[in-house]
Amino acid sequence: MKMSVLSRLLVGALSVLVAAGALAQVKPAELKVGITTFLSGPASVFGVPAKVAAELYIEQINAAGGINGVKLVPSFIDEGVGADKLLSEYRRVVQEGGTRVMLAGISSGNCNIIAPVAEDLKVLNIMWDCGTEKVLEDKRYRYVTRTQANATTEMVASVLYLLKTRPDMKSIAVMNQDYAWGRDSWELFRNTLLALKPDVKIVAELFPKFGATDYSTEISRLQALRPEVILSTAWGGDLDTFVRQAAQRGLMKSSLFILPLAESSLERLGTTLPDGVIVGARGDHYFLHPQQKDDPKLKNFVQKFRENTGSYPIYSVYHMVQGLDGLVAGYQKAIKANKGQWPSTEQVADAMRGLEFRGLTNVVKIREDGQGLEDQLLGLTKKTPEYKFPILEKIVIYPAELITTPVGQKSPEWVKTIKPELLSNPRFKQYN
Amino acid sequence: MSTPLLQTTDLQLAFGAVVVADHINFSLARGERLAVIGQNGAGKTTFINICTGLIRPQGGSVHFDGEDVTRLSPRVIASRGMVRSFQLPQLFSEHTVRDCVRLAAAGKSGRLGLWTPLAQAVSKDAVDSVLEMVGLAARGDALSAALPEGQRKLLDIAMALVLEPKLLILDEPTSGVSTDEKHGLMATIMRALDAQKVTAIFVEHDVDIVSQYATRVAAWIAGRIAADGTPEQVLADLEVRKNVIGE
Amino acid sequence: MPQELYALAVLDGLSYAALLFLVALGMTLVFGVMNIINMAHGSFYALGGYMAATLGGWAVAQGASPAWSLLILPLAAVIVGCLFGGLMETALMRRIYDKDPILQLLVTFSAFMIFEDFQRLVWGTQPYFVSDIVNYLGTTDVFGITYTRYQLLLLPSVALVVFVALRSFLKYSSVGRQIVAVSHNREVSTAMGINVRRISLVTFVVASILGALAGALASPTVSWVPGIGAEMIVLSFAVVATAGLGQIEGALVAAILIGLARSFSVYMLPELEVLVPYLIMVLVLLFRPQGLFSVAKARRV
Amino acid sequence: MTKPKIAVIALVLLALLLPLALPWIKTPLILGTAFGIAALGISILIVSGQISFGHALFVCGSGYAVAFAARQWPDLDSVLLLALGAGVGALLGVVVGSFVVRYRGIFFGMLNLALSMVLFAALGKFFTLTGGTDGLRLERSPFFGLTMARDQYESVLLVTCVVLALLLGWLVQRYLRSVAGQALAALKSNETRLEYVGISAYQTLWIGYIMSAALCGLSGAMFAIAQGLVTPEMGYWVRSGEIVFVAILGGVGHPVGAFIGAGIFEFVKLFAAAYLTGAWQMVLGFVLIGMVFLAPRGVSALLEPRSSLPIDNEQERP
Repeated sequence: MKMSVLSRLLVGALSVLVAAGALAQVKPAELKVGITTFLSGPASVFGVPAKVAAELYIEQINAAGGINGVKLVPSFIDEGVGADKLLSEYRRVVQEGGTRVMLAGISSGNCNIIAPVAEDLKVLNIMWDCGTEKVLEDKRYRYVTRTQANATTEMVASVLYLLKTRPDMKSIAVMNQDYAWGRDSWELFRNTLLALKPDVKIVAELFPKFGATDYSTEISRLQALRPEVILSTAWGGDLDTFVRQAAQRGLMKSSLFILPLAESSLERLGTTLPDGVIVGARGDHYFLHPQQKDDPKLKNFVQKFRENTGSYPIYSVYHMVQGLDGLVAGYQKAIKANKGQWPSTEQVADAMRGLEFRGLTNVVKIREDGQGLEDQLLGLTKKTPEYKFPILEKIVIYPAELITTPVGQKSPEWVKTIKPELLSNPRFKQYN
Repeated sequence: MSTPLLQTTDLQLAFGAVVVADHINFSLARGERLAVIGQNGAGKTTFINICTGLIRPQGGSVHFDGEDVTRLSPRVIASRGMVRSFQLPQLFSEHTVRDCVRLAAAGKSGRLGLWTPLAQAVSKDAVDSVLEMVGLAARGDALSAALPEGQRKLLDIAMALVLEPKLLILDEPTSGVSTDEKHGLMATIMRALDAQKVTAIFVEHDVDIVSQYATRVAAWIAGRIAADGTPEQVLADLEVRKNVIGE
Repeated sequence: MPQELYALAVLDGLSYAALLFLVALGMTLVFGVMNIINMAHGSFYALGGYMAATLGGWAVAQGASPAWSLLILPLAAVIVGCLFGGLMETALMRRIYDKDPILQLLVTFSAFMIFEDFQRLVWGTQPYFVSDIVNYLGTTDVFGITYTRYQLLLLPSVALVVFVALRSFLKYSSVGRQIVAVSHNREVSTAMGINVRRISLVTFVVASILGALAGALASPTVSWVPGIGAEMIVLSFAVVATAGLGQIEGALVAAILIGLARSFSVYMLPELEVLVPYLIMVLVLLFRPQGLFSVAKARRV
Repeated sequence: MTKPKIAVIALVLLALLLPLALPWIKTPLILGTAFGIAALGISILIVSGQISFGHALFVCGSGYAVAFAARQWPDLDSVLLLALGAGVGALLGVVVGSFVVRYRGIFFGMLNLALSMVLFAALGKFFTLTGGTDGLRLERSPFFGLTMARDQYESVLLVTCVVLALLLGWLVQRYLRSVAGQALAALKSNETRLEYVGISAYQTLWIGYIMSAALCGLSGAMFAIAQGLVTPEMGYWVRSGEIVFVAILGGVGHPVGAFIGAGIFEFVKLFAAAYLTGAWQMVLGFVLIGMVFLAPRGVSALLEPRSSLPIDNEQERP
């Protein structure tokens, strides 16, 4: 009995797959796009705005005729339900809906988990926001690409900006969230920093648990240690809480803070953040982007987004738009290569490699390993009368190709080989 | 019959100021039917609890069948053959009458089989004969919680009998039973005891019952044995008449 | 670790313990009187914080001075306690007092699940944070370390005041005495003509208010995010269990114990910080299952 | 044929045939079955009147053991991994049980909860060993000696889980009817008397505890190999609560109850995830409250009212 059932199951399942495979060639009525994003949990501070952005921008794309007349139809999956529940949801959307394209996701942990599954399901998966460099360095994928930078690019840029602001810094303490991003980003940051400035003393490495709500003890300890610089790659509620408690207790007066993800908290934190804090944007996204701020595409979208949500776009919003632009560009490239015929998933996946496209800010290039090259933007907070929250001054934009691990190398090792000459590279322009 | 079946030496126990066991020296020979009389709080049940290992005495010792059982748990003592029934029937309220007895029977072997169903794990005859003795054979499939008090008492006793004890201690077997039922109940119990030739101690208030069924009577007053002897002697004893029977 | 750091660890530990104590107090009260561990108690903590943030935000929008927060925070707690606590008691709890403990736990667990989503539906998923009161009260330096007066002074003193108030309420007020009576024996109290229904309601509402108060007090220093209650419930479990169920003084000591242990571990072995409360709970339950300050027996046999 | 038997057959057919129509549902079905097996374990304890809000400890512990093993020896057969899971669960049960079964009621529940939270916190903390809160991934291992594609693998795993569920359900039923099992039920109604008839309450409960731990361990292994992932979340107290939830929902009267409960649980979750996002907990909450008041003995009790025992009953104490 068991075997017969088994074989029946296989037949059924296979037939479904075959059918799906056949469909891919014909130009479909619509292109289903599955999007994983945090709709619940702490990370929904990125996820919810990104969802709004996706809806707005897909509307805009469809209004312009979609991809060769094929309209995009998004379906959203909540990343907040926990990795295991997320996986079965992901499978459901792909297998049930015959969805051919997925945008996943925000959490590095989730990307690490989803990438092999996507390869397994033979579905094009665009990692639109997660930062972990490991996923594409540890394994070569055909169906998985990333339309933005990875942790290495972001951390190297952060170190460079820090050393530009404080060339002779002596000591640093770190306070990151206790999970993959917090640990890995610190490893990259530390290796880079020590490569460029071996004499820096690391006085404390604190990893309070993800979603911790009370940092007063950590703050007391940091005040007692008096590090010259305090790094935190935390984000969302955790970052807000830490920054607020730190500001309330004057820690931000005694130490220079470098917060590579704080662009996403600027507006929420309002005036809590003092002047002169180093803030990163996980990319070159900023509504006052020194090169692009007058570009209509950026201007219009920022305005549209503000009309809808009442707040300025944050990096997850830019990343979502960038992911969708990358998707569209990939399909158009594949269609051209396919002599105007609708491409198969495989053709699109291959077309994504070597693709050059532009989101709302600078052009992004996708390498043959699927990794996107995205410039990095950092600056110092400055309160101004025009805005209710600090804006960035002394902005520097770092070209991605100079600060990204070459194809085939592993980041934690590569960053150790960075030479101090990089600091004085003429292509790192500062804008005021 | 050299060694006494049950022997307590200088048992002492006090809850704060209240002395419940006042240097009790007591021994019981095989085959006796001892009735324990005494007012509530005189220490009768405490004496039972000490003997069966539920309470540890502050001083003195309990020997059963020649062995010291003072520090042993109720479970071990029961397996040695000193078994009790309870004033308030202690049943497995979610089990049927027959299953209650079966569980007790299974307890006798002491082994916790994981495979054989309870029904097959114990001897059917043993269970049936005990149910027969106490006259519950007809109610075998009833839920124990559903029985009337009299029958609950009987079941409680049946669960003790099926362990084939050497000594059975019955704590007020007739309490909570209407007067006209009492004699029938005792008759049933005694028949069962005779059938198994069990030595027995029973706590009892009813003088008629005591004089009718006991071969020996011990009267408890304030934690000590005030009188001990044949029913005639003890029930004639003045102190007993005054403090226990209350005349 | 240098001498003054001990002092610092103590200060950090106390302000944390203060909140822990308030939550645990409510839970232990409910258990003392109704013999039920309320799994949804953490939800009152969460709701209290949200309510406080909402009211606070509104007040700030009205241009009210931050000082008003001193009124708004307890107000939020009372609203939450009466509204949700009252609702839960009348709709659920009073129907399960005679039920099997397993079912009681299950019902409160269901209530917890419902509250979890309720928060998300009402307050969304974005962090809430209204901290004007903290800045308003300013800071104090201890050994060159800056502390906010809010955490250094306000939180612990509120906790103490509440403790003393509750103690004397139970001792001297007639309702308080009735609560104590019911906690000793439901049946007898009923026989004595105490309206047990009413007392249960009062107790539960008071307990809910305490939980909510802790949330309200925490909200100015913490970004309020969904799921914040699930964490708190286990921590207050740890406190209540360590102290011994129904032990009010015990809860105070246990909260301080756990608060200090936690802050010291941040200085000495940061890796153990999250583990500490549970380790303490396990050790205590293992060697003194009835808790440090309770005389009850662990099992009935 | 009794109603529960019909229910069993219905469930089995549902689990095996549904995927033919909806291939994506295999994973939910596997997870549901795994959940049911964990609930089956919990229901053993509920029979003894005890409730554990920490049994996710065994699910999680075994899950990680399986993950470690699979990462160490990538070609270790999934069958062995499942066995390993059950074994580790049982082993943990022996150790933890040896002291936990001394406690009753709320103490039993809380001690379990505390221990599970220790494991949960530790797994999240020791990043280098456990991968922290992101957990550990494990590659798909061979099954019955064959390396399979995902789809085939899922099918085989599903069938295996269903067969195991049937087998275990039968074994548990057999156990509960045995002396040890009946003693377990007696322990609930009158522990004193149990001791007085010469049966050790400690042993009785310990045996039950080890069984429940082993079942939870097996389900942990199923979760792990079905998802290719283990996270500390598996050991969070809310998960323990969900297992109890499923057990009570389905009812402990008949083993099929655990799986009915799991079925309802997974269905509501899928349904809610698809149609009223972010409110599935709320739905489940109301479902359970409804159950407690309308059918406190669970769904399976509705199938055969006489056989199963009421959960709430007056207890007798000396």
